[in-house]
Amino acid sequence: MDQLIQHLVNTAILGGTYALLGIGLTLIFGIMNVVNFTHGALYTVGAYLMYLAVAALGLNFFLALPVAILGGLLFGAAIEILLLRPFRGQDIDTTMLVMIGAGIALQSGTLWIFGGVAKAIPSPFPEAPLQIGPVSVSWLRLFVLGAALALIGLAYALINRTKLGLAMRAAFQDADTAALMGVNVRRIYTATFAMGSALAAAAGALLGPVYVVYPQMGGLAELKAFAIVILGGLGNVTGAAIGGFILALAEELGAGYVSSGYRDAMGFLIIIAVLLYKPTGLFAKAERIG
Amino acid sequence: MSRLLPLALLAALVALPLALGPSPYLLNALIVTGILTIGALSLNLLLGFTGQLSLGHIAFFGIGAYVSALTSLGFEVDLGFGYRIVHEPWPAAVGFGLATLAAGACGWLIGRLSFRVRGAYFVIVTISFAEVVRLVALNWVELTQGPLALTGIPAITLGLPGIGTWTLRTKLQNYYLVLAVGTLCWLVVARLVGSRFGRAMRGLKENESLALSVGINATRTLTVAAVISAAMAGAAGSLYAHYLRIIDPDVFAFTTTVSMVIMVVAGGKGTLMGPVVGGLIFGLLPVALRPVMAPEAQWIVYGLVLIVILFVMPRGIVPGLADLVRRRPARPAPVLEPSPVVQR
Amino acid sequence: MSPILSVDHAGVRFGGLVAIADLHFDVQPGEIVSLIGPNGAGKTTAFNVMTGFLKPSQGEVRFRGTSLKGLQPHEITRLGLARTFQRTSVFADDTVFDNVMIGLHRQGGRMSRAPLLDALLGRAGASERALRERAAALIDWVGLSARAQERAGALAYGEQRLVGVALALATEPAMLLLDEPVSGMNASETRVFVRLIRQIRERGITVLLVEHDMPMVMEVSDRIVVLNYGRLIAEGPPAAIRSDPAVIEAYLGQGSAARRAAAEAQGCEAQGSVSEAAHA
Amino acid sequence: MTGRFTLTTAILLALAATGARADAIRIGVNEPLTGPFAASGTYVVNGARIAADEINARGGVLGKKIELVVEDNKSNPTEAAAVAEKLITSDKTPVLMGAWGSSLTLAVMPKLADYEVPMLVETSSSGKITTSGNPFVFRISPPSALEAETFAPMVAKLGMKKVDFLVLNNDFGRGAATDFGKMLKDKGVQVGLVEIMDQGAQDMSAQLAKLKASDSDTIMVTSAVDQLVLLFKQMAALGLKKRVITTGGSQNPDQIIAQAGSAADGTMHLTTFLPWIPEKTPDPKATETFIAEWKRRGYEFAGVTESFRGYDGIRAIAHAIERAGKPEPAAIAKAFWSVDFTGLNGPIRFAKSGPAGRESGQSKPDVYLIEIKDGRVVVPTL
Repeated sequence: MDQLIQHLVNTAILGGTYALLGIGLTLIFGIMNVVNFTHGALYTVGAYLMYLAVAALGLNFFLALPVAILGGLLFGAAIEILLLRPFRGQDIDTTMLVMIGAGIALQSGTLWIFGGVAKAIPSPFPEAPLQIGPVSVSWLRLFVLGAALALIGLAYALINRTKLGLAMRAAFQDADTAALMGVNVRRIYTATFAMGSALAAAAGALLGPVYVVYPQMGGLAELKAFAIVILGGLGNVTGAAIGGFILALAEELGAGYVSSGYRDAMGFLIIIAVLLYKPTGLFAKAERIG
Repeated sequence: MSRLLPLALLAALVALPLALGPSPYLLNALIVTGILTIGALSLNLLLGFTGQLSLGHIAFFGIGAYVSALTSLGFEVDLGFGYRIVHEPWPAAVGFGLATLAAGACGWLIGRLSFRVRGAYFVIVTISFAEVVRLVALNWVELTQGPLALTGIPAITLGLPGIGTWTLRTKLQNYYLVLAVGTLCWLVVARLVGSRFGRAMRGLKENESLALSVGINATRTLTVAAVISAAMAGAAGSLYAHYLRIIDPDVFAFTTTVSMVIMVVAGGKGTLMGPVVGGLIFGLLPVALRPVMAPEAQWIVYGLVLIVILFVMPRGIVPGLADLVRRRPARPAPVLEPSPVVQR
Repeated sequence: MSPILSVDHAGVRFGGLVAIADLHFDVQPGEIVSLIGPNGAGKTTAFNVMTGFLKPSQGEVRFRGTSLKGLQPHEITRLGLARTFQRTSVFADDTVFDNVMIGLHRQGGRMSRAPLLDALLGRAGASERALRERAAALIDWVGLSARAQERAGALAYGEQRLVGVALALATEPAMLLLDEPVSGMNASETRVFVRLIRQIRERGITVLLVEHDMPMVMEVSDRIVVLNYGRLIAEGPPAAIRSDPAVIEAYLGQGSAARRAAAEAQGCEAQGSVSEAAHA
Repeated sequence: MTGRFTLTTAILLALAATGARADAIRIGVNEPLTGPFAASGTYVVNGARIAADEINARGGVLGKKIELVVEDNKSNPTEAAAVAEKLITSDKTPVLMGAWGSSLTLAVMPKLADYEVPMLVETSSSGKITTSGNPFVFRISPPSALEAETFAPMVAKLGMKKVDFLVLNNDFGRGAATDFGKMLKDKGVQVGLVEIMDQGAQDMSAQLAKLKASDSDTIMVTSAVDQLVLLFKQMAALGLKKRVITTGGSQNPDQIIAQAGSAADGTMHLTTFLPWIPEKTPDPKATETFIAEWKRRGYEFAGVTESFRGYDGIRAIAHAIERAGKPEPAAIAKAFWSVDFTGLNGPIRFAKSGPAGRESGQSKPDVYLIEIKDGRVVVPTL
């Protein structure tokens, strides 16, 4: 019983970070129809920016966080303008390959600059966990969960409550019509990609201190992010958030009660099952007909 | 012209080892490139001709490698409930055949799936499939030895009754084996694309509703394409296992699928020569870069070369060069390379 | 004579929206029948139900006495019911010739039990040659011989429609459904197309078309079926439809363009000319 | 960072020097410099370079300088085999060192047999390497069975009753679980759970929650240092307080102390090198020189537990070449059997292992148990 409760608490903590990873990707996927293979690299970049800010510049932990996120934002904007804009109108495979190329270059770049040795980011939270009955949770991870939920809320508000968000949703529905209605689609795309990248960098900056920072950290994160996005339905921010928690639950229970060797398989098996049952994801909105 | 080009390339590849002289290192690079190119050829059948992007293509390759290796090494597995399977080693050539069949069977599964889920969803289903297969290979230690790797895989032996057997141990023999299998796969793709079946694939890719309305059975066509594609990838995996003589769950690495996709798209998807040209370039690029720069820089250049090619020739090298030769601007929509359909 | 196509109390709902309600009509062999109605009346939905692209929520469609219930589009085509499409009527990246070759998918291969194997072994040569000849003949028949080696997507709109018809005819149908075949065509092209429709009938193929161009519909049809808000409101020969109060009411209820279309339908007998005004 | 650029420059210089120093004796080095194992592979190469420079400063081998031809195997078995091919046939190196991970080494081995060129294996732990009948393989790192055998006498002293395992899902982790499990059962210790984690996995809380609920007194962990840091942090976060013993020799206690902080306090580690207490190593003087040079070159101290193997590997190869009397593969392969000197972690001399007639060489290094106490490495008194 205690073990089960601990698994559920772990699920909440892990799910928050998965959700954060997923929503950045789902935005770009849904609105721009770009399979963003730099998502993992941007996650890594966010973590290294956090490391630079805290360890090298000696910045305060809470001050370094927005710096890293801002860095991710600028990185994303640059990638969009330099690499995606020239390929607008090409099919999805071409832009995907461009993103793969950029991802390879970015990842090797971090390896070249920082070397392969993992870096740790010190955090201001106490080492001793919060103990409630049989369950323990680290303070840092509680903070990460809170920050992730706050960022998800912020992204949600931006999409649903602002003019920019309205334009983004319009572009998601139909880019051509949105352009006719006077939406500057080019700028929307840049904003979307920058925002998605900032969320990826935020995930990296938040998880860097929880885990360690190394050049290949984005690889597995990226695969999981894709899984979450599909689980939640393309372009569906709420769906991605829920998808993150479902994946976390499947992994926790899979590892706890089935076999830890198949922990990562759980998530993928769920995806196959879900897509066979409902080929557009669990929370997909109805697609237009015709 | 377009019919002479493949023949000229084949002649060049046949003659290449003579020109290279005794350079086993380059020959080795060519063999590995050749095996990956067969993978790219098979991927092109799905991605280029039906428009379905399988990012789990390595699953078929890996299944082929494992089936072939286990067939020729033998194994003993406890299935539970008192059932045991004991398999004595069979010749590697049989393994090659079984690998092709097993991978094809998995392709059938994925082909059925592809009728239900398309586009990005299909991409993720295939990635998931490949990951699950990798994790099974990793964790079913009794059968696959898991991460401990299958070692001592025998070389392929070709035998003809009455004439005797011939074991392919040397580089040169393996090179010609890979070249022969590759040429065969290329011919299969060319024949298919030029046939009624190939027209059905193209119809489905370009305008599915219209294709259905002229009586094309989408499920059957996509399934057959997936089966043939997977079988070829399985054959490539088998060649890989018997050439390298060791495999571990790393053969399922996602990056290998990415390499194959790069070869297909950069070379020109939906063309017959694209995967071959892309395969040669991106298979040999790392070899060329190795002596020139630091390891990390090699990868950066690899990524940048990919971006530049797509920038200059968005539809890939083969269609891009064809446009240059014809001296006319690139058209936005992809045009199929003149295939043997048109005039025989 | 038994009808070649019967729409038997078919209905389609999308969620709460009724696209077709209780549609019921027959088409006799050898007829040219038009399905008309204001925008959103459910004409294309009806086509999609007849060709298996949509499953009816009630009722059924029978073709030559066979129920089409549960059949896939390609299976319905194989029964001899072919269709064209309103917007994308060609395989844009292929040549006109290859388009028709794709259309001939089901033809000429039936003598072989393993067409795939034949293709791999290069044994399909003879049947391929036969297919080529048929493709050339079809292209010639719709009058596109000069364009055979051009990319279909690069052709003029009207010519693409002709390719669409050639594609549909390649399946050797007993009945052909044409979805707004002359929209976007100029007057002379439309005139040519009307002649083509009659020639199709002369080949023994029954024709059902959806069209907005009232003068053209009045000129070519033996019989007209009128839909509004998913319901059948009138059925009969052109002369009767022209003066049917329910039909006039339906079109007057629409915008000015539709009203003009209705007015033209009234006056076209006097003019006798074909115009292209009816695109609301 | 300087370390990286030094390495790059060195590689470029080495390449530039190719041909110009045709009289030098070349040693092929096949290591992962990119990909998941990049950090460790780079450390090993750094150690190898120190050894080569030291040997050359003393006049080289057989009167000639030695020259390392370093190639990146990209942490990928196919590449590892290709690199071996290149080193042997195109660079004509008569002897190799490599290839860090077991699957990398196993992929290289058929090439060694094909070309009859010997390789010194410096890190890989899979038992298969020395039992598959490849007479061109000479290993200085201990396979897990050997490590378990050395640890056996300490089991009773530690008072272990029931042990759970948490291991990496590769040959290294699975091999350790099997071999240590067998040894513990022989000693009458119960073996409980065997939990698996993926290479590159960052969140092990599910496995740890399960281990927390078990009734074992000790958890034996086998993984590389980065994952160990994460594990200790996550154990602390879960309030998991059991005795932890890590195995495998890739732990790097300094990095653990620096990155896991107090979470690592009380953890025990089986390691093959004691750089923190040079005076307790078999050759204190050599250890001190090596560490001094390592620091002088500006490398992170944490790297020495990985890099000493590269250092010892090259030294062993130099000994073999010296004894062979000529830089030829067959002679060197034969001479490896008579290598006998004291490395940084014990005597290096090769015992026969594997099927008769085709034995591989296996050296038996020392294994030490250390404990992290108050942020320092100590040798526990048992």
